[in-house]
Amino acid sequence: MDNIFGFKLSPSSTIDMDKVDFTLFDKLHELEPDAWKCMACGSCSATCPAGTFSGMSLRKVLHCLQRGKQKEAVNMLRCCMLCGKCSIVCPRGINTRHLILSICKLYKED
Amino acid sequence: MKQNIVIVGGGIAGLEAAKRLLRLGYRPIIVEKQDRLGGHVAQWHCLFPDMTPAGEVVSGLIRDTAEANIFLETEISFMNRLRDGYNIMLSNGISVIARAVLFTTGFSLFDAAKKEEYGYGVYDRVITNGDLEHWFNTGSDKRVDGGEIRAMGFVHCVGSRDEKARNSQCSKVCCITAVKQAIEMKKKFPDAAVYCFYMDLRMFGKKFEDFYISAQRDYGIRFIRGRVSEVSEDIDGRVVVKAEDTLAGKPVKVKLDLLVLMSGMVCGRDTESLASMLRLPVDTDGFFKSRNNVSAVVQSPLEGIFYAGACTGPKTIPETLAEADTAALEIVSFLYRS
Amino acid sequence: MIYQGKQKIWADYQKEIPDDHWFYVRSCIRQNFFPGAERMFLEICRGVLGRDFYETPSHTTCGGIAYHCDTIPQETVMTIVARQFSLMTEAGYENYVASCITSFGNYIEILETWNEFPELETRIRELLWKACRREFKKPKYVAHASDLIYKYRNLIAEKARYRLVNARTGEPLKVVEHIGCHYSKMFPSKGVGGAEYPYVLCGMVEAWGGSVVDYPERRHCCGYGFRQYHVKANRGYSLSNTYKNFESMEPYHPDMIITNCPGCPYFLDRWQYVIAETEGKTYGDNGYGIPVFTYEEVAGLVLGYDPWDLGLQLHQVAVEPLLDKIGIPYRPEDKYKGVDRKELMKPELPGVLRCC
Amino acid sequence: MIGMAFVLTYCVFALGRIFFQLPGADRKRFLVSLVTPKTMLKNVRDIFCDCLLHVKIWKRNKLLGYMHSSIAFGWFMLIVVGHIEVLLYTPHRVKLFYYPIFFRYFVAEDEHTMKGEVLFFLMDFFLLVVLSGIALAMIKRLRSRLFGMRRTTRPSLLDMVGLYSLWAIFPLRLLAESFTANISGGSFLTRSINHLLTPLLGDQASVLPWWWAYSCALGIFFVVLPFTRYMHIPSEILLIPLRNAGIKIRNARKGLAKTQVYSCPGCGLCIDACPMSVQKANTRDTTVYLNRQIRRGNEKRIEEISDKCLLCGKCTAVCPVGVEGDRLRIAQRSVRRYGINPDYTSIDTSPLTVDSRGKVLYYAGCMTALTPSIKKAMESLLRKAGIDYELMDKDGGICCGRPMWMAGRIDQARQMMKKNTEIILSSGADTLLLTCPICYRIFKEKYRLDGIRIVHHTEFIEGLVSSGRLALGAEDRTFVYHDPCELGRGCGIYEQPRNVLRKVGSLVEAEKNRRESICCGGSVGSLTLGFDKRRVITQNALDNLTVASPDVIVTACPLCLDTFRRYADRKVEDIAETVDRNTRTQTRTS
Repeated sequence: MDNIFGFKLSPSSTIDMDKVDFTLFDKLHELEPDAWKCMACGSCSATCPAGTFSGMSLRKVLHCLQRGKQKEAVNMLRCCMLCGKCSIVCPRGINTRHLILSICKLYKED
Repeated sequence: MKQNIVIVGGGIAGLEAAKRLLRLGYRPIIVEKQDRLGGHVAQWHCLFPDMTPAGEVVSGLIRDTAEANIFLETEISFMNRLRDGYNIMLSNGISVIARAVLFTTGFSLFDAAKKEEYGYGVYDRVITNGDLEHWFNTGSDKRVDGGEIRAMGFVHCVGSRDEKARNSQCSKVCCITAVKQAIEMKKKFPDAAVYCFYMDLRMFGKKFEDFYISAQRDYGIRFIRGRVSEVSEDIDGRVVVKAEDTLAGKPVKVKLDLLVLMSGMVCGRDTESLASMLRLPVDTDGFFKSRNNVSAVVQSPLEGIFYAGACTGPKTIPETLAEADTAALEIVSFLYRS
Repeated sequence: MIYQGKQKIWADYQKEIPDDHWFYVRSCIRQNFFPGAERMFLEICRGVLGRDFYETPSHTTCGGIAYHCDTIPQETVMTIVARQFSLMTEAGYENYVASCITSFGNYIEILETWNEFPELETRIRELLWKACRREFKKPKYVAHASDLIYKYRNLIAEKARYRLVNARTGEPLKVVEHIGCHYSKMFPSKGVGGAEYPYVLCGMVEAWGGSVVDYPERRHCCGYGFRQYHVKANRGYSLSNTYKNFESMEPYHPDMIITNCPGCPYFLDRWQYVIAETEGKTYGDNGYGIPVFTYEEVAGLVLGYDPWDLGLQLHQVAVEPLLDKIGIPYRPEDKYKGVDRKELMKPELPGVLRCC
Repeated sequence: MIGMAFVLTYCVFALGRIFFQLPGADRKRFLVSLVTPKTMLKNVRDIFCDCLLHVKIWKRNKLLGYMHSSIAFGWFMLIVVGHIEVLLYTPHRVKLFYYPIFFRYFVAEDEHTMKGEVLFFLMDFFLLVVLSGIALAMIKRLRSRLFGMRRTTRPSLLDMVGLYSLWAIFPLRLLAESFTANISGGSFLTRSINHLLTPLLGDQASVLPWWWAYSCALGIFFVVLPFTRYMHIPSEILLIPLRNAGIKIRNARKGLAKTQVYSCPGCGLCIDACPMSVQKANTRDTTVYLNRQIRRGNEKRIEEISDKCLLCGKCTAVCPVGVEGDRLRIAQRSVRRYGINPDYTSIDTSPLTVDSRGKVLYYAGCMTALTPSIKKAMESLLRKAGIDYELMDKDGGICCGRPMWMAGRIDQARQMMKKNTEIILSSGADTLLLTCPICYRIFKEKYRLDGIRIVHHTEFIEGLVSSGRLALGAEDRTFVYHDPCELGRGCGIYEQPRNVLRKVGSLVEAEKNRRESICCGGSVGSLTLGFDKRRVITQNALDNLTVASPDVIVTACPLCLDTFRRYADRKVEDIAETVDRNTRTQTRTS
């Protein structure tokens, strides 16, 4: 600890929706209108083969993007194999592969 | 035909039953405590799932029941059971002997002020679903008109599924109402961010799910799974809403220009006093207890006393109307039998 | 904010507070941090208002801190409380007033538990008897000391020499009232005004001329959180919660904070120093902090007691800017003098937070 | 003359560019192939058959074939015979390339003086042939259905100019030659028209304008040629040797891709072939339009068209010039830049490796995980045949990489392939069995698993049946077999499943089958087609399959199965299920 007290402010875990920048997500919504359609059933995550090797979950990726947690989303997507199982199991018929590719196109790793 | 039928409550259930009875050749007496007919529905704006104007439904029913005996601003003062009927004393001094009585006393909207943490009646920009319907109808409410609306939210399950609020039942229609109102608001304020804070979304009815999908896909309504835990007001008078985003497992907060509380359906205020006049049983949720919750919903345990609509629990409008029709037929067959 | 709405809620949460004859129990920690507070309470109740407040040196901790730190089981804390009640019974009192919020919450929780589970009460009576051959009657009324000052607020206002008003502008001071968590969050009906908008301190502030600031995080814990502070590894979390409070109240520029709990004034006061040193941020004007008071200290100030007699020199955040605002005279050179003008020695001044 | 000069320099220049755009290895390969006698022969034969005679179109549609070959071959012969004439009569002029074209104008001799009745006859004959082709082309433009085409390409403005000038060339030549027939000779056609016209229009005065008109039409045609679909005429001549050299598309816009794009004659055969065309809105996303947009450089449309495609490969199968619509699109997708680039290097393959020495390693694949009936039936068959096998992806494995490849993310696909290769090679298996054609195709085409037999279950089952390891019973049902795109057009497996099904029941065929099979609509090839937009495609494919009223639709792809099952009005199953149901458990004698 770099101060005389031996402790300091801990970061807040609260998601502050007012600070979430939706510019990119709005663009994503233009590219793939299904971006807002997820009802968080988790089918995609349950069937995801990449999920076995990593924390990949499309449900969480979408959720993170909607909450401004791009870094987490990007890290998860780095494991996606684009196999398309999620698009088969999605009860809402979301075009998941296009959604994923569109995210990969719009968002950046860093 | 000297067989009087008294309908207690002139909301849509009472009117629908009266309409059916009139068509079957009876002339029922409608007792309504307010100075107008139509109950709650008369104050709503549009009805899901097809955005039917509520006024049309009510005025149609009023037109169809013009032949009935209607007492407005009248309450039941006293009621007792006779050998083959009921003696009813009305607050206007008239006394009626009825062979059959139909309770269509409906529900009350939960008093949102009871959920103190949401600040209804305390914060300038917190309203209820009822207030919003009123605003849709009249266009005037200073809490809504007070300023630019950049972000707004809906809190589902206010006073419903809430043992602390003494209502453990699901009020059934609020989910779809919130989605409906969210879409209407998004249409009025296309640039506003609209949030729905929900615990579960219970889209059980015809086309309800389509509504929900459309709200997400076409209107970009932001659904956050988590019950709002507290609401405060910031220095600009905007409301600060805190909830847990249970899908993220993290607290979430957002500042809103308008917060709509989805007050649930709770038992009518008069249920207990009416029930006590005839020692009718009241269910654990405070609504009238039907003879059987599956096969005899419109019957009470007492011969000649019938129920229809939301007096036995939260109902949608089509369910209420269907029950009213059933009750009318049950009454007629009861009169034939005896 | 619709004031009438709040009044409606306050009206729903009024509790009966007997006017006189109280058995008084102290807080474990307050005398160390704010030594003038409890003395002032007895001074006002007994000396100024002539009420009967009894206190016995045999009373102990209520066990609340240990209980909330998960270091003793419920039976133990209940037996300790039973012994306290037996002291009250022996002294012939029925009204029990606690100086500490956690104690107050503890007593209420235990009495409510006994109501729900009478067999537990029987067992505790047995345990108490086995341990020290004592018996007790449950108090008729349990109050927190701030309930009594709230009850006497108008009497105090009548005798007040100063009001919570900016002497220069005539504007009421902007006061943040911070209620201890254990006051009414567990049992809203046991606190004046309930849990959402407790009225106990609001009532005092209003009666003494100030105006209350309703900032968004007003319900938030001061940051003490028992284990959060006591375990050093968690201390950053304790600090973060205090920080959250200050960040939320900052836009309102409050003149002072009034509290009714032993922990709150301590943490709201001392953590301002830590925040200033670690984050470089201060919340008052010109590098000062926002002065934090106990309600007894505020009562003492408006009644015209000398600030240094109230022990205000032991506050980390300097109180002088507030004294100047109200127009209370004080001798700067006497700040660090104790009873009988005994020199207390001047503390080292912090680097960021301005203290004099 | 100007036109011809322009076109020739343009072609030489373009040829050079394309040639130098090829990667070094490919360039070498191309040159070697040009001088290899075998490919040289093949090149000449292909150019003659495809460019002049249009054999492929003949096979599809006789009328269309005649139309194309009459124009192309007829014109070619006009040029050849014209040159012979020049060689015979004015050999000193042979170096002037325009001389033969306007031979009749320059040389004022007739058939008698030149004793070349035969040649004159040939010239008139081929002109007639060309004219008949042109007439058919005109009819086709008006009523394409007569030629078996439901839809035809909508031409661009320059295409129209090219088209009309091409149409004009030959009637004008006819007229021009007719006018001079009495001077410079002619045969049955030109002479008789000359007799007809002379009384009407006088003589010498009107000769020159017609020759001018003819030469103008010719000039215009050649000048606009590089900018119209007629560029396919010279391009195809280049495309054929390139293809025969075995060169593949390596760059989205250069080299082979460019040659293919320019070789597209815009005939529109791919429009009717495309499964997406059941929806009118999609017809403009077919390969012919992709080629046009690539030529125009319209990036937005290129992306849209490339991403929408199901990659079923049918346009490639029907294309008369050999444009590979599917590969061309993958190439377009591959140039896309992404902000997020998946990386699988951290996946540890050792827990996924099963010791399968001497056994069959069965890789069910991602899709089969969602159609457990296939996996169950296949395992049952393996047990019944007494084959030792191991499951490679029992608890989920690494994707084969084909879906990623189809999305154009080649590097990512290669990473997955590397991981799977590690797993397979270190398992020690001698056979890799696949029940998914998507996996099968990439394993077959791109993986390097030397010494391991890669086999799709249709082939494998056929092998088991013909070797007697599986004893089949039969049932009283009619089957129709759906050729999955990746298995049929992708890997050329058509007959193996049919051979097996014939043993199990009676087999009927879909209206369009084998190479012409229609995609089920579920393909992972399309990136942008949403779930709701695919339904009509599936329905259309089902309609095609059920023309002969089969009881059961049999397929050999988990994705086709899943897609068809959703909307089919009858039983849909995988061939493994069909066979398993009709296979007796073999009691093994030890």
